[in-house]
Amino acid sequence: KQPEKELTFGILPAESAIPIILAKEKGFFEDEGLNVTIKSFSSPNDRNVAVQAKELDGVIGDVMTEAAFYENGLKLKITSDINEDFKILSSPDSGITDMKGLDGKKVSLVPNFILEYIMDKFAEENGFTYEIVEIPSFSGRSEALLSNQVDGVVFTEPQAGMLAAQGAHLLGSSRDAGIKGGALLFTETALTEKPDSVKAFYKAYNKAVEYMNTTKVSEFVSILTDYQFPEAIGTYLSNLKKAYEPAGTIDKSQFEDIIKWTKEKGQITKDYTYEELTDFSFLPQ
Amino acid sequence: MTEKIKRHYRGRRKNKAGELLWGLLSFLLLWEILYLTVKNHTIPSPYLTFLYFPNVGNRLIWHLLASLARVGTAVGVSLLIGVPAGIALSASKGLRKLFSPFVYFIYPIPKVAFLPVFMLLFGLGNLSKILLVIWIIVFQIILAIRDGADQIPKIFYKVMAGYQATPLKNLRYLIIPAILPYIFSSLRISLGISLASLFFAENYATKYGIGYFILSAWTKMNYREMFCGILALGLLGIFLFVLLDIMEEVLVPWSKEETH
Amino acid sequence: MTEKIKRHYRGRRKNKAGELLWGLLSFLLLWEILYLTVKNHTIPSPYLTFLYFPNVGNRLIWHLLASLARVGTAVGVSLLIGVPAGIALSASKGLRKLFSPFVYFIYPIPKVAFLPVFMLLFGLGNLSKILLVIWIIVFQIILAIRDGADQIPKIFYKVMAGYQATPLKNLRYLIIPAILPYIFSSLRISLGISLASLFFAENYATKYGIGYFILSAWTKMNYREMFCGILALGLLGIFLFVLLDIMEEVLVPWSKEETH
Amino acid sequence: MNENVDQRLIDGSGILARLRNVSFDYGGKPVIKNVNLELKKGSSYSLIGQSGTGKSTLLNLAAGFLRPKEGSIEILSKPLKGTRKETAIMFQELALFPWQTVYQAALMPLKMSNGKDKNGMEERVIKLLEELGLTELKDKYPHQLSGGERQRTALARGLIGEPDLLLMDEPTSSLDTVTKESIQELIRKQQQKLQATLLFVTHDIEEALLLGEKILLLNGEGSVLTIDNPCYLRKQQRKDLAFYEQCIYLKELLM
Amino acid sequence: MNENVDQRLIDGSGILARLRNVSFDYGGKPVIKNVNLELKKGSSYSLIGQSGTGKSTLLNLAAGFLRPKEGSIEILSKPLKGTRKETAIMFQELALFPWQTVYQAALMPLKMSNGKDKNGMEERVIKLLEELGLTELKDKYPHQLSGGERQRTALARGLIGEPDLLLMDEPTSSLDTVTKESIQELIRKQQQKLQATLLFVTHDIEEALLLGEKILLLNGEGSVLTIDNPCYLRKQQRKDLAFYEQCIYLKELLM
Ligand SMILES: Nc1ncnc2c1ncn2[C@@H]1O[C@H](COP(=O)(O)OP(=O)(O)OP(=O)(O)O)[C@@H](O)[C@H]1O
Ligand SMILES: Nc1ncnc2c1ncn2[C@@H]1O[C@H](COP(=O)(O)OP(=O)(O)OP(=O)(O)O)[C@@H](O)[C@H]1O
Ligand SMILES: [Mg+2]
Ligand SMILES: [Mg+2]
Repeated sequence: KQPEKELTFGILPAESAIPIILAKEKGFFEDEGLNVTIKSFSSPNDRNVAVQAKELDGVIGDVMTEAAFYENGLKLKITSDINEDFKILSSPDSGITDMKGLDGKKVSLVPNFILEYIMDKFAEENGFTYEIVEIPSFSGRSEALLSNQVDGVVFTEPQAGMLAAQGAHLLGSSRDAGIKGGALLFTETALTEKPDSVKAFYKAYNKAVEYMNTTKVSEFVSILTDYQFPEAIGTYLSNLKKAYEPAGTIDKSQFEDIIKWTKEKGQITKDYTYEELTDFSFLPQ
Repeated sequence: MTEKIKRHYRGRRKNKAGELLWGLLSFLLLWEILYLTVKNHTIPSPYLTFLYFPNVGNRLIWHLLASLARVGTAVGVSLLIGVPAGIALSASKGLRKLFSPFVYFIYPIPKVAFLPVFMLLFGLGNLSKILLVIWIIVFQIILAIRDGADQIPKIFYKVMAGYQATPLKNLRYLIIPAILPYIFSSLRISLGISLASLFFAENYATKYGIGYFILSAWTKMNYREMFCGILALGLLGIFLFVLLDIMEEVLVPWSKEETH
Repeated sequence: MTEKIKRHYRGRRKNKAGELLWGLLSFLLLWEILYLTVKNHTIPSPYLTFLYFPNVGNRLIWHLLASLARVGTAVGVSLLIGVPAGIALSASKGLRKLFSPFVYFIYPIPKVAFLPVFMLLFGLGNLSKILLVIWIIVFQIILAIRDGADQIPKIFYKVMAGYQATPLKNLRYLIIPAILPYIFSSLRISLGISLASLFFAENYATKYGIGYFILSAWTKMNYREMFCGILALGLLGIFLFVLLDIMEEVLVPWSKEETH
Repeated sequence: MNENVDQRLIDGSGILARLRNVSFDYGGKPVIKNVNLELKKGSSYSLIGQSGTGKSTLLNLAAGFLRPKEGSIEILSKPLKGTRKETAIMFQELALFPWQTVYQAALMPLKMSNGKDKNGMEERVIKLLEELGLTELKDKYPHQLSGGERQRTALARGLIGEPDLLLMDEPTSSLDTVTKESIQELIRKQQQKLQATLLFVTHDIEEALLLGEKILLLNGEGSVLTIDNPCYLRKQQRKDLAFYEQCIYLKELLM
Repeated sequence: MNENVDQRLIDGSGILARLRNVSFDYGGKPVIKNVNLELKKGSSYSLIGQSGTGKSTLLNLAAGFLRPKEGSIEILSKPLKGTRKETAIMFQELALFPWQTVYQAALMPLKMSNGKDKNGMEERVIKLLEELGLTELKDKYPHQLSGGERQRTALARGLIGEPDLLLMDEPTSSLDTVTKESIQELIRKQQQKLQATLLFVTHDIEEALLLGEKILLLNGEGSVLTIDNPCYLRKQQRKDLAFYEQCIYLKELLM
């Protein structure tokens, strides 16, 4: 088949991008006659800017980012969930070994987005409050944790695993707690002008998930390290207890909870509805 | 200063106020043009941005002051290090051979890469932020002062050598006055860089500072707020620059007015 | 160039090679000291880092070349803009009044804040990256050249006015030679800044460039790889700086050797 | 502005420069006050006066670098606005460019007026440097020269062109008696060859008498006194007793 | 180094500076060649010679700015290493700092030697500026001065201290005859008051005869000829015919 369908997709070097990278590198996109250009960003900011610059058809993001986009007149829609896991960790010398220990402590995260939401959920559940220390840079946050300058962090994999390996204590996991906020977003333009491409994208995405679940990690880990992933990603994936999930939907209740939270944070001014911001019709049935 | 000179400078200062205004206006003009051509919400309309100002005005002052304190300290300390170091590098061939290559080596390395080290050694507070800014601008100052001191005519050194001037007097009567224009030039440049580098320094563990303000507006994609911050930073910048210009005119009276 | 001068420069060049080496060595020394005092994994041992080099050596070359091409273009274009603009600002009071405030206003604004504009107007490719670097360094060059041209003795202008020299001849015979030392000085500074600003520019939508390399090693928390990148960047920097020094010695023969 | 040949024919007055009621000050007390002066074509004038009276200022006015605060200056019957190509000036400060060797400095004025053949230019420069005793020094930079050598380099820059007005500010002050005499000879030869008007400042009364058809004495009040010079061009015995008497007379005038 | 008084007592030779077989070059052909010279305490020497022969170089050697390539220089019987506080030098290039007003420039040498009373210093400067005719100009910067005013400022800087050796490179070259005479008088007075040795370069034969007890003639080969000066300090008629004869004799020597 000759690839004629085109998509440009923006990723961050996080766990959730793995199926997309594999779909590209293993030729699953090509099999669907789809040519995907992957643009890799080191910070969410740069990714957002590229979206605003109309350089991308779709990106990895989360519900609050989507809402903020919408608030600012950028028409994108949530088309599926993603696979990701956020870990709450405490610093090696803090002596904190369970979630409640973070009561009144300094937790480093990026405010207003998924990280703070997840931490808020845990805090709410365990009935405590905490102090935010804002450190947007990945490495800044991890070094601050390892040198005990903050008591806790919220981190994605595989970095979280690396921190744990260096003495940080694991206090909780969003996946285990069933908190989901991450999402794939496509621009409305892309959805209306090339719906076939988006559909093909998800077919390939699911193939990649299946490939991951059936293949030894060592066979594809080198592809990932080429995409800015640390070596530790191999260990993390090998030790994963749950299988990777194919693209799915986001619960309405979960969605509405996030929107409510985002509005409370002053990020958005309207209660966007589930129907306004999501469109799961591109997922393979 | 005689009365005449004072009057002269008062006249200049009025000019300077005009300059400030014009700097703002020309920026607004460019902005409006950009706004009209780009037509994208990453560039908000100047008019609407002004209407947004009251929402942030009060907070902005505090952010500006926090940044000013950090930048002021950093620039001050950098001058205290950079000026003597630059002079020493220019004066002594031995020191030049010894340290110039080191400065050359370290200068182009992105200083942000040292962020973890700074956090580690100096914590998350103001100390590490200020040190980061110093680290970013000090090499530039050293090089500029060294290059400036290199321009002092050798015969001036001979004059001082003739008096067997102590190093201190050499500084006071020859080197400092001779490099004053270069100090100002490098102050302008490093002030710019240090204001810009607030973007890194106020990126972590703080809730005050104009860098933080702009960045957080940016991550929130609130472009009107972001541009309020940029405008305020620009105003702070031009204010400091005009202050430098005035200081230069007062402290270097022999330079610009050369009509002969 | 006569034989004698050529011999002279050949001697210098040998010296320069020594400087390069010494720059590296002194950096390694500082690094080792830091390593031993900090004792933290963010600062890997120099020795182990060297052992790591073979793992990345080949790739590094390409990253360096990609960055060099970007920086080279950016610096070249910035000079082409900045030198004439700086000269014009110094020469014409009108232009100075018109544009200096604008430059003062825009200079301290963190140029990264313009990233959206650049991406918007010029896409995610090399064009926007190079333009970003230009935008970061060009104002610094303008200011440095303006301040340098301000130092030209007024009587030199009178000499040229006496010949009714065309603007072009004024440039060729007076202004360019007079500001050459300043051009070199500002080249050094802007080279440093532009290498450092690769950190922003190679932050998105690229897989080549030393900025990308260091950043990605950093996000991977692979500090050894990161320091390999830093070392390579430092080497590139010192190599370019020494090149500049040699060029300055050849092109400004009347300056440094002043023994009188 | 290559019309001077025509101009000279048209303008029958024989006057190259005319200063009418010219006054000037640097923002303080007047330096030049109400000066009226006519400089004839092809004549030479020595300008003398105490240090700080305004001689250099007057030269700068005539060159067009300074504008009179009052009065007007005409050159070839046209009001002087700015500088002219046909005026050559040698500054008291010399103003040699640090980046030009002796040869490059002397060549520069020729390069400024386009469209001349390259070989002819180089030959002329080499000949002039020879006459100024600078041949061996032609590749040296100013900081490698002695004071007198620097002055001669500036002289070369002033004499190389084809001016109709030569303004020289103390052209021989740093030269020893012997060199001075040969340079004076050179200046006179050049001036006569070009039929240029020469206005030069000097503190050397002898030089004033040797080179100036007329002596212009600028006094402390800023006015100019014109004195005829009976000694000018007395061939046989350049410096006889009458000459020294004239010297002493001028010195007394200066006081 | 405040031992000069003792030194003068101890060292009975009466010699301040002694050059032994001194040679110097700037990397090319020799400029100073095998010069032997003794400068007596309190005496004055005029150094003459054609432009570019090495007069300034010799002064720089005596000041300790340049080291002889061969031979040695002794001051007060001690080998000269680097500069000395007790030597004052006035450069041919003047080397005025652009950031110093006339007053500040003249005050600087006094500020260099610590521990003096402030008032006394200021008074001395003001008096000297008066004598140099610079009183009205005391707050001007060099670029606001005329050539002669700049030269006088440099002179002030050279004369204000209390040197035992005064080196002056063409101190009056930019001054008119009248000003020159009063400055010469001033230099002589100052020198005699301090009992300092004066070595000065001049192109003005009259000045050489007026101020120099001995005339040192530096020839093109780099050697020095010492000539006695019969005209020195002939009080009544400073410039009689004998004086002019001597002038003409010296000029012939120079050629
Ligand atoms: N740029 C200036 N600003 C202020 N005053 C000046 C300036 N230039 C010259 N003057 C003053 O104007 C007067 C005349 O200066 P000018 O240079 O014309 O004198 P001059 O006759 O050439 O003296 P000299 O023989 O010493 O060179 C001097 O008193 C000087 O101090
Ligand atoms: N820094 C230098 N490098 C090379 N040559 C030099 C340097 N300084 C002086 N010279 C040369 O040395 C010779 C003597 O110079 P010096 O300045 O001593 O002459 P001078 O006798 O003072 O002449 P003048 O009367 O013209 O001032 C000159 O030919 C000059 O070109
Ligand atoms: Mg003058
Ligand atoms: Mg000399």
